[in-house]
Amino acid sequence: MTEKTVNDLSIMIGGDAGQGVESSGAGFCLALARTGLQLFALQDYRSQICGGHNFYEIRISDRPLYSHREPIHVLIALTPESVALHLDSIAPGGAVILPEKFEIDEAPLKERGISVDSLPLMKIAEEHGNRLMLNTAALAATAALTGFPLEYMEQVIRENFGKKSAELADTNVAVARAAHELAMERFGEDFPFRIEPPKKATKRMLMNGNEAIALGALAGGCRFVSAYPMTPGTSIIEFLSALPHEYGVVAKHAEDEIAAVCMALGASFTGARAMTPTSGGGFSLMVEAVGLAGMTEVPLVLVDAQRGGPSTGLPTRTEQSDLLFTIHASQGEFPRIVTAPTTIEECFEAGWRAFNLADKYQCPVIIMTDTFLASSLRTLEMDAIDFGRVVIDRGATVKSTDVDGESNGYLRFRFSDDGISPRALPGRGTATITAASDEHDETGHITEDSDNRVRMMNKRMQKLETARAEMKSPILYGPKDADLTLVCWGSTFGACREAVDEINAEGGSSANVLRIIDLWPMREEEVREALESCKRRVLVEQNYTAQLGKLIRMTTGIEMDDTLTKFDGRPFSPPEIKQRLGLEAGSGNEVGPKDLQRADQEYVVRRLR
Amino acid sequence: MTEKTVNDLSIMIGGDAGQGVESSGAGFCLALARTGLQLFALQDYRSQICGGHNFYEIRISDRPLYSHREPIHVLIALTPESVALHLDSIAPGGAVILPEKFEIDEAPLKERGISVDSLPLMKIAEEHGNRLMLNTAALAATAALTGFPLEYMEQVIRENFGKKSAELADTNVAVARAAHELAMERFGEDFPFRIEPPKKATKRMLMNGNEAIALGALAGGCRFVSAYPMTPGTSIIEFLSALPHEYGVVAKHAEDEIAAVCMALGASFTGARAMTPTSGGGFSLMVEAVGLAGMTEVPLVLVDAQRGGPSTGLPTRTEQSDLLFTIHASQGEFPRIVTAPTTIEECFEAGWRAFNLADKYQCPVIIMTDTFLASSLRTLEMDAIDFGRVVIDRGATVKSTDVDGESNGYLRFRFSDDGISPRALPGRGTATITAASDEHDETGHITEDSDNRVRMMNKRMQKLETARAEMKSPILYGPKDADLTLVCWGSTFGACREAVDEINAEGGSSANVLRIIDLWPMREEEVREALESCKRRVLVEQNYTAQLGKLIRMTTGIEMDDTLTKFDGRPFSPPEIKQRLGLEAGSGNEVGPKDLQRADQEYVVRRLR
Amino acid sequence: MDPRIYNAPTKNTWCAGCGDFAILRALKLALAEQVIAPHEVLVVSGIGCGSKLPDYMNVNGFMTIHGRPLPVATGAALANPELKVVVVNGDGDSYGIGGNHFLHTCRRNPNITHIVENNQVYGLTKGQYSPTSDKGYVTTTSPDGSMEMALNPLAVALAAGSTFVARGFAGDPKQMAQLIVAGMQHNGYALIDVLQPCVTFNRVNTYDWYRSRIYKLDEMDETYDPSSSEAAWEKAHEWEERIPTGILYNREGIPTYEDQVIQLRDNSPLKGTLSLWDDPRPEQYESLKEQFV
Amino acid sequence: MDPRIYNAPTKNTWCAGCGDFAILRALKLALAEQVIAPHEVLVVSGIGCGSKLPDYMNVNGFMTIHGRPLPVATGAALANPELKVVVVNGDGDSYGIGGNHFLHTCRRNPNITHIVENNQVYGLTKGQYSPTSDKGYVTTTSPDGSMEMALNPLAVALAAGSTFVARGFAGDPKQMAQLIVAGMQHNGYALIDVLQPCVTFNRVNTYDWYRSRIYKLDEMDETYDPSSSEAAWEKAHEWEERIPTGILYNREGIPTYEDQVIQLRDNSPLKGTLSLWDDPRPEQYESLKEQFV
Ligand SMILES: Cc1ncc(C[n+]2csc(CCOP(=O)(O)OP(=O)(O)O)c2C)c(N)n1
Ligand SMILES: Cc1ncc(C[n+]2csc(CCOP(=O)(O)OP(=O)(O)O)c2C)c(N)n1
Ligand code: SF4
Ligand code: SF4
Ligand SMILES: [Mg+2]
Ligand SMILES: [Mg+2]
Repeated sequence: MTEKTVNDLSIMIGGDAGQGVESSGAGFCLALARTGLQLFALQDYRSQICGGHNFYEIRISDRPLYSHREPIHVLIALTPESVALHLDSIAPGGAVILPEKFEIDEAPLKERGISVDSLPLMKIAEEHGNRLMLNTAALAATAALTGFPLEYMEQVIRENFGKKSAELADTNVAVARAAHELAMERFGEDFPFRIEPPKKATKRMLMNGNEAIALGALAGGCRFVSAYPMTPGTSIIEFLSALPHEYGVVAKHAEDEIAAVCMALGASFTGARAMTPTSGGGFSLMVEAVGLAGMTEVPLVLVDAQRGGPSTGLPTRTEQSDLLFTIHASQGEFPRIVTAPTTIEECFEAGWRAFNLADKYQCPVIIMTDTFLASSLRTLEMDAIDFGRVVIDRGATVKSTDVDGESNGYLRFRFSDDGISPRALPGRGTATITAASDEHDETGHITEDSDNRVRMMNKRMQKLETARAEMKSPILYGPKDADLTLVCWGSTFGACREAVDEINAEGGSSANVLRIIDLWPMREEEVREALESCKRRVLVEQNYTAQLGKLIRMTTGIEMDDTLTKFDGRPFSPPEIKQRLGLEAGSGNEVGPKDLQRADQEYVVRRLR
Repeated sequence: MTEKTVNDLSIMIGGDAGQGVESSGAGFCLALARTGLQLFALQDYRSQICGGHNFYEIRISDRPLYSHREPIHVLIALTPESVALHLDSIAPGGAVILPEKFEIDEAPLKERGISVDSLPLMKIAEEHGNRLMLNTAALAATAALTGFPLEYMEQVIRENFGKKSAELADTNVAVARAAHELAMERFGEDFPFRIEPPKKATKRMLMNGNEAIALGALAGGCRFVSAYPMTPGTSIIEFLSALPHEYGVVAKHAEDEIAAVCMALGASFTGARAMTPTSGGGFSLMVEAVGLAGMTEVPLVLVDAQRGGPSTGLPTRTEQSDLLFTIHASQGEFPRIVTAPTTIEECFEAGWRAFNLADKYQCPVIIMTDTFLASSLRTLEMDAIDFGRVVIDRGATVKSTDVDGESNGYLRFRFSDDGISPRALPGRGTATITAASDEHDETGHITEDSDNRVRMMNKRMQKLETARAEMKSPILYGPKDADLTLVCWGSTFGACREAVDEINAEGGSSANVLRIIDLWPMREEEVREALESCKRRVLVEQNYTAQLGKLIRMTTGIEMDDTLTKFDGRPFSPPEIKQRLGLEAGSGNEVGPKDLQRADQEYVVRRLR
Repeated sequence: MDPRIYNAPTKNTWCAGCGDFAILRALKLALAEQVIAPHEVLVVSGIGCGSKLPDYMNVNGFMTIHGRPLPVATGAALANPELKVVVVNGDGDSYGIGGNHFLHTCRRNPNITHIVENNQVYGLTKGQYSPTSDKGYVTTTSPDGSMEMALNPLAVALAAGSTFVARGFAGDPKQMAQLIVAGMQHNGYALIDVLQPCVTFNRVNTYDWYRSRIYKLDEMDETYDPSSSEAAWEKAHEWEERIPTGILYNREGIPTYEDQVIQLRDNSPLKGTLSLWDDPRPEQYESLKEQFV
Repeated sequence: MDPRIYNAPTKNTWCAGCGDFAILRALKLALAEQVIAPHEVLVVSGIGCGSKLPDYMNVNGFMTIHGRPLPVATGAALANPELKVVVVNGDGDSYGIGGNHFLHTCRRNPNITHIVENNQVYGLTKGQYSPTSDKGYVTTTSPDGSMEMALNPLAVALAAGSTFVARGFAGDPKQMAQLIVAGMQHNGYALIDVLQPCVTFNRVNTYDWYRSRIYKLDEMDETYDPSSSEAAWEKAHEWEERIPTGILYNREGIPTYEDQVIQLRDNSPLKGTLSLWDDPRPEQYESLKEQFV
């Protein structure tokens, strides 16, 4: 094989939980990104601390990436199991690196032109350092295989380990060098998939969705965050807890999710911008308090980082199965806003925008993400996180003692045409503020009067109509008129986008993607119009019941033509979407059939039920 | 006025909480029902123990009644406030009875031909007994006014008070007699609205929806009930707690709703038929455990007796605003069944049927009612509660030690075409049973395997399709082809039914009612067909957002022509429905305008959004 | 200060004779004595008869949901430590459905004064037994008598690390006012459990029942040392015959939760948020991006 | 009985050295010693590393949701009192999110043996502090050290009325097995809090840390009287230097919750339900209709 592919490959490191797959993978990412390469990296692990297969997948390119993708070109298999599990995902011409001689059946790999090389990496790790440095050795060997200069790796190793001890850094570097040298000898420059640092190293960030939300929230003025740990929501409070004290963010790990949401609500009642991140199970426990925020018109920002359900389900895996739940959660009827960013950039925006929406409409705002978006890393341009763009709009929050002189007491819940009542904060002026979860009058005091009830319901619900005007319109990606429109929300956009790009590039048929970011209240008329002009509408959702499809039908009456769902906790990839649409590419990036369509998985293209 | 109306009137007794309005009203009901009269009785109270206006409304007829209805013909006003509040609801020719001289403006009443009589009832109560017996005196006076023989009342008084002391019974009877005598003198037989006991006293029961559910559950084999008190769900556990011990029902008042649902779940896991009744706020707290039942396929019966929301809302009032919440509650996707009886008879059936459904489909079953259905009393024929009709079907529950010999261990979650796996009970044979809220394999042990995940999801979700086949079809009441179809669920059926009967009786236009009892999974095709053949579809719902309408649109794509909603916590009445449809009757039962359409209530007939 | 400043124009709906009236009065007296203006205090309650108290007062009031006033109050206290935060709720609200928050608030020690209207019954839902109902108490949900040992809130508070534990009686608003003042002056979480007769549903634990048993700790034994946890533990277990009122336990010098939060030292989340309002200062975050490079 | 009868074919995923292994072993030993067949016991857990225990055993097992095994177990015990019901869960599960059920189960006294895998940390979510973390403990959610007083589960159990309170150590499965046997033989709720080193996330409270502090109550003081609540209260507060293991408190003779439920005397909800299966006997309900007439 003489033709080389440069900067268009995926590397996977697989092993047992506890073998440091994730941390070394992240380190390798950093080394790659610093050269100016673009990355998309995904971790996959089980809900257990030790034992069990884990992997880390890094896709590398010169151009921006929006998804992971099969096939992989290099598999670093720290365990024999890793080979067995990912056998079918390896590209022809790819390589498997083993850290010692494993008892595996190499024939099927060889058949597909995949090289299998066992290098004495464990021996090198032990000789120059210790067993724990196996992953360093393996990645150095990978660098050698793909032609990636070792110096970038060394720099990251020194940074990461240098914090602990210079000696530790030195031994790791020694391990890396030895492995690199050995691998250079073995592989030379034969391997067809190469990594070449760009001429000019553009500075970029490596960030995941949770970090982007946390940064957005911080810049948006979030100064109180309360949570109870729950994967994949936890890292938001962890990030905010770790901030330098000067930022003044009070982070409270509470006794349970009910306390977490109530603390945020109490903090927000006093005027602080407060948030509570969680996942679906925690959100279930927050449901009653979401209604309290709705009724007492307290701004409240929640994050539901969805994971595989139902119940504990697949705790470390991805799914988009809480949509209809969050939109309808809690007894009775009250306005709420549900928004689902589809990219890491949008996560940042959602982070600050949610607080503006919460303050303007004095209601709960729920940011929905999922494991895939929350924890996958991508290279971002430095200005993708633009603090200068952040707007702080506290809506009708009354700043000072404006209401102190109000005769008859301050009317916290004053009737108004747009449903919004000026909100004074307790303790900031001499007016006293009363709020009650019972139906109340304009002063906030409890009443069961029928006329007041009707007016108060109308007032509160009117906010939803007022808010609708500033909700985001559905966004079409790709050519305006296309044979096929993929309809999606949240993290599946990345894979849809790449699939559509490829379909269009390949000619034949044309495709575009319609994504809806603001799901509730929805710009229903626009969604209807956008969908009505589509030739073939295919819903792509990471769930079983096609919830966005139901929501669209409920609000617009429109039914999709086809539905692609996936609910095994593994994210959609672009080739999978194309394959299931019957639009496989004829390109060199072909994959084994089993990876995309397992006979017993019944990934039928279903009519929407 | 010489023309008399016999056995077609409504009596209201209004006063302060603490004046015994409810208990005396219920006693009067019993006296009336025993004569063979048919009744519909409604209580209205605030969320406070003392103070605040309360009323009790009794509608009396020779024929079966399905709703309360304005106008009222006799108002017993124990407080001046009672007059002010119900002024507009009194029929021309009706009467107001005051227990002493109140400072009220009688002119507007007199204008409409309403007599206002203050009798020295408080004096009589004090002379012959004490102040607390005022309501006895007032009801005895009402009996005199309407010609209802005192003997029936006396009998009930003796029964009710005789339990405590014979003396108490005697004094009450003395008070009643004195009041009756005085009133006979004052009124004679002039009053146009009369109560005449039928010739033959048919034996009937006076029962509310909660009692019917409790009886149904008991007969259906419910032997475990756990709850945390919450109006209007509480009386279900109270009824079951009060049963004689022989019935063997273990009732547990838990520390909160989370414990309540988990206890029921634990009991059901062992094989007991278990239920947990609550209202929306309590259901909010149960959401996470509902998902647990869904995932572990534990049969679980819940009752959501809805009340005015959101949050604490209008705790003692009626609403139907939890429908989309209960259908979508909890993270992730799993089968559940939601059924909403529309009559007290159907409450009884739902009580036992829910357990069969839960056992057959091994999933949560939610019975939805509301304050109005849960607590309004109606006369029922003795065979309306027919224990002989009750069927006990435990589905695929494995009775004995059938699975003991299974090789490879017992497969609790065996894959099957209909999604149902034979369910053995822990401790009943030698097989051990494992269940986990995490995704699991057929044995119940945790696995994250992708193929297994897909098959397990398919298996579980298939149960919804299997169950759909035995869900109730939508029911049409009234003529098959009609100009107008009212579409409803739950307790609003009563008022719709009477409204339709009257519209049809009055000629002009024709109407019928389509009600849906089994809401999830729904017989979607049948609903679609039924609705497609309707001329004009008008949704009638006791909520703001027209939730059944949304659900129907989501599942069938059909949009309603018009929507009548009501969300002030007060139940729909037949005249109100007719009036809002623009189909007021020309009959003698006219009512003041303010009662039905208050200018500021904006009861617009809205397009469904 | 004139306690009438705290009067609200709303109509009170408690039953005549209800112990809650005295608690309302005591709270007003205590605030007046400390010269706290209505807007400086936040009274957070849950759901129940007693939890309606904020509706009857002119203060910042938040009537939340059943069982949750403590975490709501904690959020408020952490976000604006200048507010004087008082929680008032029933025994069911506090020790039943709210039990977990009670447990963790004790060990968390936020600067909150917690007054429990302990009528040993569920009032608003019409008389079911509560966690503090005496064993054997007969109600609609306990027709054979309640079968659980009554929860001893004072003992649990002590075990969970509460730094101030007191008991009041609704028949003695003056003493109660003193306890509330002491609780509010205490640096940290202060529990004041108040014996509150429910004249409508609790026909066992009446004013007379309590009166014949209670005694004031400080009057009975002038040497009683409220800083001793052993003494408090012992006193917390007196019930059937003799019931102590007053301050059972008061340990000063333990830092509150707020005291320990470095971010609160010269700032508060509220202030941070309010200043951002006019001055978002985006540049302060710029350096954070470097950790992702 | 051979404890291997409880072995399951599943693959264990705990970290090598995790204290949970010893707890699993101790439970098997305790069941074997009591000659309880796998189908006679029900092990209920929540969510957490330790809560996976039922997955690794051949018994009836129910892995529920985070914090809720106690009420699930209570329902099972009330519905089928013949089952031997054991709850096994982590400290976060039991005392954090599950704190309210813990409090009320203590005073409820159902016949449940409750083993807490107390590693003073949240293991499965990767190392946040737990309610029992020592004050000052540094984790990702407590970078400045945890600021709450650690929850003392034994003291809280005593205050809440638990009738059996013990502490085990994962370094001593034999003693633990004895404690579990004693707990299961005890008539009522039995709490066995087990010091369980988490070798991955808790680098403070290690095997050595515990070993250098623990002592066995019964060995140290043969006259120790576990029926004395005062003694137990005192011992429950030993921590920093010396940590007692063994049975701190054991009070027999107090009726369990089940003992008091008249409906359970010669029946159980389960039996009732099972008999109805074949024989619904509608006529037994007929007389109930009369109360509505
Ligand atoms: C989640 C939830 N569950 C149940 C209720 C119903 N509820 C209202 S007040 C109350 C108990 C009241 O008892 P307590 O807290 O002792 O207050 P009291 O009325 O005795 O003052 C209950 C169970 C509710 N409002 N919310
Ligand atoms: C409602 C809910 N909130 C949060 C979680 C996430 N979660 C899983 S285990 C766990 C804590 C584990 O700690 P512990 O109970 O001490 O068990 P350990 O892992 O230490 O054995 C948490 C917070 C969850 N599963 N459900
Ligand atoms: S029911 Fe009891 S607690 Fe409630 S207001 Fe009346 S007396 Fe007070
Ligand atoms: S993380 Fe800790 S508790 Fe969990 S298995 Fe590993 S050592 Fe055990
Ligand atoms: Mg109470
Ligand atoms: Mg733990």
